[in-house]
Amino acid sequence: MRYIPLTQKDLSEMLGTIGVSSAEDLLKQIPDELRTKGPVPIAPGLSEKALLDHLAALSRKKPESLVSFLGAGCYDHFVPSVIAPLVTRGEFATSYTPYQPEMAQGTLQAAYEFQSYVCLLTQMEVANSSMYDGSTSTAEAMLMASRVAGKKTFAVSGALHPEYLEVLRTYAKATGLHLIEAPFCAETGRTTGESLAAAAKKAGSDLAAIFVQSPNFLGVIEDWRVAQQAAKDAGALFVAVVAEATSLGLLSPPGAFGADIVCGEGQAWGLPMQWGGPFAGFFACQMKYVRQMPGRLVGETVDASGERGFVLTLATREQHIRREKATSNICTSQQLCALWATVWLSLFGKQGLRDLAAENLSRAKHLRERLGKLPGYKARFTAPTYNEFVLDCPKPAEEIVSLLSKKKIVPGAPLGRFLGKGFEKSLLVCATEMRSAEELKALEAALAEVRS
Amino acid sequence: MRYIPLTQKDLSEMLGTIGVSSAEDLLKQIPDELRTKGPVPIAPGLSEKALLDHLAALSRKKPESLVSFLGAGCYDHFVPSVIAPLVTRGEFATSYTPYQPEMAQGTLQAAYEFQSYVCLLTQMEVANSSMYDGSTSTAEAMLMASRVAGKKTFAVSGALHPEYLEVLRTYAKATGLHLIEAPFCAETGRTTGESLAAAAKKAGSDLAAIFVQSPNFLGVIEDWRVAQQAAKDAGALFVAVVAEATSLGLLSPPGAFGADIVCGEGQAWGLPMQWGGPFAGFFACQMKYVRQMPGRLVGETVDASGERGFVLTLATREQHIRREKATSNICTSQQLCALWATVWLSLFGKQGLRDLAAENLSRAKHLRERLGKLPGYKARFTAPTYNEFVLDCPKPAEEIVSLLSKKKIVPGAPLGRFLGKGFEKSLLVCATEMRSAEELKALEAALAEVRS
Amino acid sequence: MSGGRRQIGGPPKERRLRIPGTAGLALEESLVFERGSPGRVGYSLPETGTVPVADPKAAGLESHLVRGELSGLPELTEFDVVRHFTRLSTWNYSIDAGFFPLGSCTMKYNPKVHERIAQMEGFANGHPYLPEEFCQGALEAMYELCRMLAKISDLAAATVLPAAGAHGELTGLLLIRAYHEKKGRKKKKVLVPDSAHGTNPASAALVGFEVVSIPTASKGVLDVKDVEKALSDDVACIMLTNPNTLGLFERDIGKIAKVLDQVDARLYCDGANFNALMGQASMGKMGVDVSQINLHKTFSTPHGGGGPGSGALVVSDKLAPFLPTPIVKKDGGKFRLDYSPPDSIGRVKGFWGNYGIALRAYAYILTLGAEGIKKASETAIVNANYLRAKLKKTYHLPFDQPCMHEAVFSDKNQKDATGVTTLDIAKRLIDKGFHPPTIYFPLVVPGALMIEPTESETKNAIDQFVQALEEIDQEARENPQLVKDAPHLPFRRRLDETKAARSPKLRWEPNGS
Amino acid sequence: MSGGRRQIGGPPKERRLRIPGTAGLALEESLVFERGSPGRVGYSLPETGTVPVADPKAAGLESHLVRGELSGLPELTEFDVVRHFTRLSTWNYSIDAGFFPLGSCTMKYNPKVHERIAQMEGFANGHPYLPEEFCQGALEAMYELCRMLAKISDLAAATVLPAAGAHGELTGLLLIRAYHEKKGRKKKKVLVPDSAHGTNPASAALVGFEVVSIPTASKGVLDVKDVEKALSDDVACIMLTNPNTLGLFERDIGKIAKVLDQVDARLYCDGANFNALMGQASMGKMGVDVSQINLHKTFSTPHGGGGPGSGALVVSDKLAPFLPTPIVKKDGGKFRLDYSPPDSIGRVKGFWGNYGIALRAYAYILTLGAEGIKKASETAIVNANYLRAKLKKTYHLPFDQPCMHEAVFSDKNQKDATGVTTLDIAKRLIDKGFHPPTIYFPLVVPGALMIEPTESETKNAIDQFVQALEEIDQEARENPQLVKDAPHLPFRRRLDETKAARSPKLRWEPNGS
Ligand SMILES: Cc1ncc(COP(=O)(O)O)c(C=O)c1O
Ligand SMILES: Cc1ncc(COP(=O)(O)O)c(C=O)c1O
Repeated sequence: MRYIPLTQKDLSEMLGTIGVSSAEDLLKQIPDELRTKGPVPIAPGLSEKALLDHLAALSRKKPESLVSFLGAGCYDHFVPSVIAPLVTRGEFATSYTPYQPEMAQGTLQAAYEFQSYVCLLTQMEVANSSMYDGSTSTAEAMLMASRVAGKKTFAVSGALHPEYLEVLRTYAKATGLHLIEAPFCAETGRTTGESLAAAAKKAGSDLAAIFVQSPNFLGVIEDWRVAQQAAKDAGALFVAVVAEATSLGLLSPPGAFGADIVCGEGQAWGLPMQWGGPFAGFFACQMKYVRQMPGRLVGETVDASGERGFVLTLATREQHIRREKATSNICTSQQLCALWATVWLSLFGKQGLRDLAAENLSRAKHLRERLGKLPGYKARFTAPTYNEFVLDCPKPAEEIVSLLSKKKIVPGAPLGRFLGKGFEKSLLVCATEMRSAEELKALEAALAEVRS
Repeated sequence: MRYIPLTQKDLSEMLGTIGVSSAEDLLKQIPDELRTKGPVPIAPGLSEKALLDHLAALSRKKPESLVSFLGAGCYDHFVPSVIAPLVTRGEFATSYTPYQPEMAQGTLQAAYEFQSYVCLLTQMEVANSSMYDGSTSTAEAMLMASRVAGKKTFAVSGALHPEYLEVLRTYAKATGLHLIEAPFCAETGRTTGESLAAAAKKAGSDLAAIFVQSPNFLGVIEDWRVAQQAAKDAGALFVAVVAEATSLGLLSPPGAFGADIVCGEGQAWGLPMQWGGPFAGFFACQMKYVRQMPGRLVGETVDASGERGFVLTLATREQHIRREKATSNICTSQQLCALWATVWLSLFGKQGLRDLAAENLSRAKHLRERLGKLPGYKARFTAPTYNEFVLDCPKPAEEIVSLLSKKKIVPGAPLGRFLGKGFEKSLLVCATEMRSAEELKALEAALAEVRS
Repeated sequence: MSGGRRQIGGPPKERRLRIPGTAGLALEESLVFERGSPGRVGYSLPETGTVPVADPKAAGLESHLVRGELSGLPELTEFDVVRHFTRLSTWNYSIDAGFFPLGSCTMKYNPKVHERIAQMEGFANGHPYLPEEFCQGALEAMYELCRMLAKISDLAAATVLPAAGAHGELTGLLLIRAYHEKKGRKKKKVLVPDSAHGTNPASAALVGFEVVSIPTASKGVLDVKDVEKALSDDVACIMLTNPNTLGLFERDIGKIAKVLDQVDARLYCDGANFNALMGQASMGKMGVDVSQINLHKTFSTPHGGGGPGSGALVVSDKLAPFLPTPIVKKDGGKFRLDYSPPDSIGRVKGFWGNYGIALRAYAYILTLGAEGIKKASETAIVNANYLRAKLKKTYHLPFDQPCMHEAVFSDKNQKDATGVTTLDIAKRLIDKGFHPPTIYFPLVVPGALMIEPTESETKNAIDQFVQALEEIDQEARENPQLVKDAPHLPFRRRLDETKAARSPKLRWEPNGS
Repeated sequence: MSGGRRQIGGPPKERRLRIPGTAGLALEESLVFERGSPGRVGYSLPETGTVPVADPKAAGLESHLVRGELSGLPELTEFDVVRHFTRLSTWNYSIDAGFFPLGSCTMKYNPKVHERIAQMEGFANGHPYLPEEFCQGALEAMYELCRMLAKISDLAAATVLPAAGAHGELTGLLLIRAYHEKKGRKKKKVLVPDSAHGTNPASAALVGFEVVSIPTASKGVLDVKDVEKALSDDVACIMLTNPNTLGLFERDIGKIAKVLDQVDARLYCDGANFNALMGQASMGKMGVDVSQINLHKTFSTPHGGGGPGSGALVVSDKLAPFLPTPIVKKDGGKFRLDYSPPDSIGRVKGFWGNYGIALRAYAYILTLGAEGIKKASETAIVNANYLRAKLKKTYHLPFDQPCMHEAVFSDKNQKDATGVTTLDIAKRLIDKGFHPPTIYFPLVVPGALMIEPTESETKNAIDQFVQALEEIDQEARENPQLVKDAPHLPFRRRLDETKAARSPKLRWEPNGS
């Protein structure tokens, strides 16, 4: 076995030192009736070539030539080739959580940089060094808001990503919290002040926070000011959710509207889609709540020689110190993904983030206008969008998807599964900077063709 | 431009320090009539995505599903995935020739290990740290043998790789040396003692060395003892050429037969085929000739604290010290390829090299027997082979190749181009450990099918 | 053999083995925000200009929603970025560089081939909402991995959706809660041994359970009697780590399961230490109902300096109906995702979990195969016991008996005699070129040094490590200040953690620092 | 800003910029042959056993040709290999880690995307004897690269077959010889300026030419009169480096070409320094007949610690008919290789040259494009002149005039005053965290320090480097021994090169060491 070094000679020397005559002797610690008798019922090991052949065959089942307009929380952005060789360096990839800071300054400084990027982009005071993903980050925001407010009910925009909503429900159920949905406006696609106020009213004095996502699941850019006002009016915390993080390059940050917590998904910052994970959840809040935050925090300090250095800090919030009184159970998080995003953000920087976001907004707007003009098709909502939008089709969206699959085009996500009745003919169509003018045209033509 | 850091602000500060008012001022060093006026007549720069799309399109013109039985000096061996991430580490890939040994111990120790591997595998006393490739290494062997022997004529087996022979001819012509070819035996495919003796006789007293390659270009394993004897009888040096370096895992090393110089190609030690380069030429000889060697040598020494360390040494042979009196003009060589081979050799080690060579010999032998039994086909030579062999076909080999191309099978290299008359119907067929039993059968079936 | 002349404190006179730590050159590097210059670029956008650039305001966006300048963000070339992160990386120690015996973390070799697989186009660029026909390869890998995890643990089913061990714990507890609720019960208590990892009580509390602590008995394992004592109708489950954090097999686990059964309490097994069990012991026979298996430990996915991981769950048939969505199924040769099994606890994470991590674990299991799985756990156990047998001559071993995959020592011998503590010993190990073990955990051993060599390490590496610890013991006796002031060699000396916590500076500020 | 407290010798009192070099932890590592243990494996063979394993003797092989045990070779796991080479790598300095101003070496940024391209299946696994239909993509890249190199240099044709600069020189000289032979002449002499790189005379001698040295005139460039003086009918060519190794443009090159023409001697231009010319000056207008362009310098392919490189040649129409085989051609949209053009000098290397390197250069040129090419050379020149202007306040600049891509200083100021030499300065730069410049070359400047920043470096990096050299000057005056004993920080101190040469130990021996 090419990963295991023990040789016969080593083994007998080592057993001698231990003072047993066989490895089997050591396994006597396990009561006999609990032992696995005989071989594990899986196949024999593969050579590396057989392994690669097998996995390449699986990989090829997704045709490389697919042109996909899927977004919906997982975005196809350009991933500069320079990132992988840096992030996969053994120094980063094969180190542990930085418990020994003197041996992990690389991970620590990079995490501090990630925290700083999140703060700068959300315009918040403090951010942690990563969460599992956008959905669980939002769930942790709910738990934290409940702790901070001492209340248990939440008014949540109905235009949150449906999977985030599902995770919120799972966590809420487990922890005895309550969710009240504030439906989005059927015409604009935005979550209106009235809708939020109505939900807040239902919650009454137990309202802990209001959750709004922008761009929301329909691709629509919400008005943070409305959310801010609704929270203020209801005396609740304002939690802003960002599932498409590149939008922050062009859209006003929630921190500018008094958000108490900003949580979300950093996948759009250059992480490959990888069938949905691993991604880099992020979590930011106002400094006054720092001791209620979940997740790992890296802080600046000095070493014994007075040099700047970084350490994990405020650990008294965490499970390994506080056990059942911890603010969260998170231990292993998504550090390497956060590093990936940090490298990506460093490449794009001030101007690149702006340009990229402008390009996304422009392509989707262009496509939305073109498709909206096709006979039988209609852009469903009127509010401005970022890089995706809802398109109503002349046929069930699932049918359109399977018709276009033959051309290796995936026109978007059919919304029936997510939003139910009334959305069976709707597609959520996303056009990032990756979709070329040619591909936009191909989609247009294919949709026109399948109309009849 | 994402590779160039100069900004407008930096530029004006820097020009101020220099004391000129524009970059154009600095270019006045170049006489105006020699300046490039206007833009360079090439296309504008590409975005990274456009670049990758273009090159991926070119790459895909070679179908991934091709099953190739080509060898002939460039072998399809399994390349463990672990090598690339190690060798492409910036520390190795983006450093220079180790002129400052205190900053390059990694490169130097690895080169020393490569030298040691070459010595162990060829059973020679000393080896250098790499040559451009097998063909130029063989040419350098000729130049060195001429210096050592003080003579100018060479008896060279006709079964040397034809491209090595071509390079020898180019270098010989330039340096006033003479080559006499010793034809291989039409029946066995070996270069016989008689043939070598006859060539040596033609050379007379000016004979500097005898060159024999094993396995030779026909895939046939030569008898080193015969070459040794022929050299001894003629009072010439014995230069052994190895173009398929994995064969040394199973075949007796030329050093065991008194070779004076062993040169060859290390590509088979796990280097990807890359359309023929970059590869890792190697060069070994007896210690008494060390000061006549071409190329870079790494030696052991100690540092100011007495610790073991490595340096480039015996530089007095080299161009940067000796200029026109140098033993060779080589400066930049193929260090990173040698490192690649060193990692590969370390993975395979003692047992792996043996097993791999046995597997190669067995597969080719099996295939040779099977194909030789097909009606109309015949294994051309009788002597034992390593991982390739010559197959005579019922039709012109070029025609067979183009017929099988449609099935994405490349049955081997048509020999007419290399060996001329009498070989129009011959294919050089190679089966390494990479060709599965299924692929061997597919070739057999395809050849049977195109017979008629 | 010559001996590390450049180590601070000098090498001992008769050093038998060469210890890796020595002095070298390091390179300083500023924060990324302190680099760069206005106007530099490190990116390129594809095909700009092919679509008219929309003015966001003209696109209907209210002006207060359009962002102003992105102040504070750096402007760098690609090369700036390469050099920055290359330098940062060199300040890290890693498994690739050396021995990393963090107890309970299973820092084994992370095969490089897995990174190549994860970068294959069909895995790196797959979108989870693609039509099922394009997902067949990706789903097959997930399905097969779940199947094999269930086989290896000898349980009924598996999921790879949880993102890490703690997330697996949380999910497992939700399964148990759902199980009881299905039976119309609302149990409130979870039993947790005092040697448990902090995530166990934290996860239990997070989902609203009350944590009841159970003491470790004198032999270092749980006594079924102590469990019986704590048992009541209100107990939903126990969270038992096996092998426990002392590296010992919980011998009574079978009995404990039976006792729990009396009140229909379930057995949660923290499987973070599954590396010691795989191929050797059956969770099914132990009576385990659910266990999270940290794929980033036992199944070799790189830890990444703190994730991503994957806290796969294996479950008994009692709990299988409650598994989170989506669930991968195979129907007549086709793979599909079931998004709404009737009794599921629902969704615990977006999309398909940390798919890329599960994929690496799948490749690892395929490579090891039936024999490799057994050989890995057996070797891990031999290595730990060898280390235990050698080191106990110098360091105090509170539970002196054969261990599984790790052994827990303490600083008792040194502290009493020299004042040198576990922390000092850990820091001094850095100078010797080793990553320190897990320290001060488990809490039941004061000044704990929890050492897990894993099967990846050679006898020689263990010998070197033991020797380094012996040297430190010697140094503590001869020159304790040398040890207390450690580390001396790395890029940064001992860091002031108190200062960091007292006046937290958690981000770079455009006009600060 | 705080200042590298851990630097030996300490930082100067008022350090303006932080210098990167500081002390850190390094890890020792034995030779690969000293690792391992019998029975360990690091490999796996595909599908063993599917074909009967042949006994070589039964296969007809004489027993004296069957090898015995491969003694001395190590036995390692994959992990052993990873750790070994990871550690070795950490002992290297590299461009990725820091400033690497080796003069004449053009250590610019090596874009990582090129490595990804080289690993694309259709490039990594292409066999040079594949039927032409499968080679179209690979040949297109080669064809286009040759076309663009010719365009950029403003010459008629190009080849990418030579493996490195020196190999390009050799090939270029063969073209010149063939040109003369075609005219029935056997010219014997090659003129080579005394500032030329060692490969120039070595290449000339290798192919049997007699080298005639020409002095550098007082302005640091060649004087056409000195060329005229050396000229005779027997002169085959001159080998002129432009810009020359002093970093100066050979202003008389046009005139020299004309003078040479009188005896039909050709102009070989050593194009190793083409980074300064591309997009700025025309080799065609200079009258160049052939020039090797080191793709591993100007066109950013990684130097790899000593290759592989590629010594592409660009040639005038006079020499184009003699280019080595094979020659890539385009016929009606199809690409093919011409293996036997009538006047070719023949083959100089196996297969298609260092194809993988040419491929990277192709990608680089596509990325830079017309504007990028010009911008790169211009920036390289600005950077060099900025460095020159700043550093000449402290270091002696023998030729005080604007330079092209590099500037050559000497140790005159320091040596006279303090005894500190160029070698000491170079070694002390290591402590400061920089790779030293090229030293003691060109030979025309005693104690030369030849500094080439390239366009990749920032103003800030140059400022740091200049400051480091200023600090060394200061140190030389205050504490010369500190400089003479340098380097203090790296993994290995100053190495004994004399010992290495006097009793050469060039390999590990199974029973030695
Ligand atoms: C025993 C034990 N349980 C649980 C965990 C938590 O796992 P994770 O860090 O993946 O959340 C750990 C990891 O440190 C552990 O060692
Ligand atoms: C001026 C000059 N000419 C020629 C060469 C030789 O190039 P190579 O090292 O690629 O053989 C070099 C490289 O060092 C050089 O600087």
